[in-house]
Amino acid sequence: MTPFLAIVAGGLLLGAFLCLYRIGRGPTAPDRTVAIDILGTLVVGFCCVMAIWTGQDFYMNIAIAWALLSFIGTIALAKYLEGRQYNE
Amino acid sequence: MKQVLCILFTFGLWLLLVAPWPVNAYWADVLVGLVVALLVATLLSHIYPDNPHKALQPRRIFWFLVYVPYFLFYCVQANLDVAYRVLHPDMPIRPGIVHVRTDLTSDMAKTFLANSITLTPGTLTVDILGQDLYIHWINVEGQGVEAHTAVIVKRFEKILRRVFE
Amino acid sequence: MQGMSLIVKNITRVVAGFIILFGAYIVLYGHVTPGGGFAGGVILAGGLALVVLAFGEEFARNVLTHDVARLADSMGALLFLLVAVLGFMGGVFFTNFLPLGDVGALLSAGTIPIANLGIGIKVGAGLFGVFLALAAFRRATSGGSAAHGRLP
Amino acid sequence: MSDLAAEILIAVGLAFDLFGCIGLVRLPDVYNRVQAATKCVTLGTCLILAGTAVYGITGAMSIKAALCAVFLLLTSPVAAHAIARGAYKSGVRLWEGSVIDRYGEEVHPAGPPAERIEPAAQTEHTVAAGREPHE
Repeated sequence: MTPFLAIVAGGLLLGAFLCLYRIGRGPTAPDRTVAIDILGTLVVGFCCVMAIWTGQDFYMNIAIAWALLSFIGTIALAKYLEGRQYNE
Repeated sequence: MKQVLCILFTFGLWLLLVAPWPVNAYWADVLVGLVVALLVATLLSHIYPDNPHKALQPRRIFWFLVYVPYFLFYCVQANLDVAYRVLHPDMPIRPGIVHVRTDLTSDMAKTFLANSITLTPGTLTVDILGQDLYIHWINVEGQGVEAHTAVIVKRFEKILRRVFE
Repeated sequence: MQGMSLIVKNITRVVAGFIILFGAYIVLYGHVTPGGGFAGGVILAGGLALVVLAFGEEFARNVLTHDVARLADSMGALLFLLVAVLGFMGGVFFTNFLPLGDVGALLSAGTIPIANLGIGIKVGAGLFGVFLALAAFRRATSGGSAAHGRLP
Repeated sequence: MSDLAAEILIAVGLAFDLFGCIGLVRLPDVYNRVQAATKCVTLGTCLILAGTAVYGITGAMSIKAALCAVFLLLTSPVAAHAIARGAYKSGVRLWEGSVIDRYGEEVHPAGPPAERIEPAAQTEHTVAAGREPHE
């Protein structure tokens, strides 16, 4: 199953590079926020690939933790965009 | 009553986390899970949803199970739609923010309606103010609030009312 | 600090319990699975920060204030030190004095789970306190009504 | 057999992920990008998680994959909504080709409360200036 998983990992890496292009290019702060959110979701997919590859189920713990922290970070950035400060 | 149900739901989540049960779940795991569930439910007691007993009524569970495949169908359709628009060389988009109204009254129903709208073809909830939803639509069709409501909201409202109200 | 929109609030109601439960799971199973006190503490602090972000002041004022965060911070440090000093009674700092148990079970590895618990409480409360302090500090510098550097 | 089903699910999920990322690069403004990226990447990652669940059907892996998929389906649209609302309130305009803006007409008739920032003209300096608290 390794060649298939290598192709999947390469595809996810390509998607991550597209996200990085959007983060670098901008042009506004919300664009970068979206790209960061999508990058976090892609990393969850990458954790799945690692879990199948190695057969260890603790990678799914990492996937859940990454999804949680990505969501919290996106909400914090969105609140910053909305009010331009945390304590309005 | 509400407290007990919240603790039970949290404890169920804990049991899912420490799976698989026959292999490595001893009495210590269960006991620690009960203590942790008690602490979490006490800490977040006025954050938890108001009517957790609604999740146990068979009628609502049945309609929720009807709702899931219905929603997944529209979700897959949305993805094919987006893929078509993205891969087409001319990008046939006609975006705009439209105004729709909903008849749902409970907060949880409105939340799930907004989430469903976000994941279905070409629409994204920008804001929700009372009964009014403002939807960013990637390909605006028709004119006026009524026409937009009929296209965007009506397909979910009927089932969501049975699930959440 | 005001809350965010209705959708964020309601989904936070559903999800916040799961986040904090998962943080506790990572802390308590730190000796069996990857993770441990620090990682679990970060998740705990993130869950509390999400609740404060979504609901604003009404949660920070009622349940978790600066003082509670400070108290929990000290308690975590004290628990960690207690484990270390109790090992010192046996001769060496951090010596194990509990039975080792089976490999892979929750009650195993001697004093490591208790030390993990101390680290988790300390890191969670500390990071959450940092979050609250930053929010209050921005209020103090932006010339708001409560300019004394604390959340009310 | 279950390996084949898992491979098909993961391949379809990867394709949707890539469509979402292409949409993130190609589409013209923030709101369209949020739409394409959120829909495609959420469903794609959920399909990858479903493939993982099918592959590890006997262990704890599938339960955790299902938990993660439910969590993503719950939170990802919320994140998209929060970003879109924040973008509108921080003054990002719709694309020039947009046909209608009822939100701007009915809720913010005088324009967004913050200073309007032209997407093309924004530089590092204006980003830094935007962080200052506006009185």
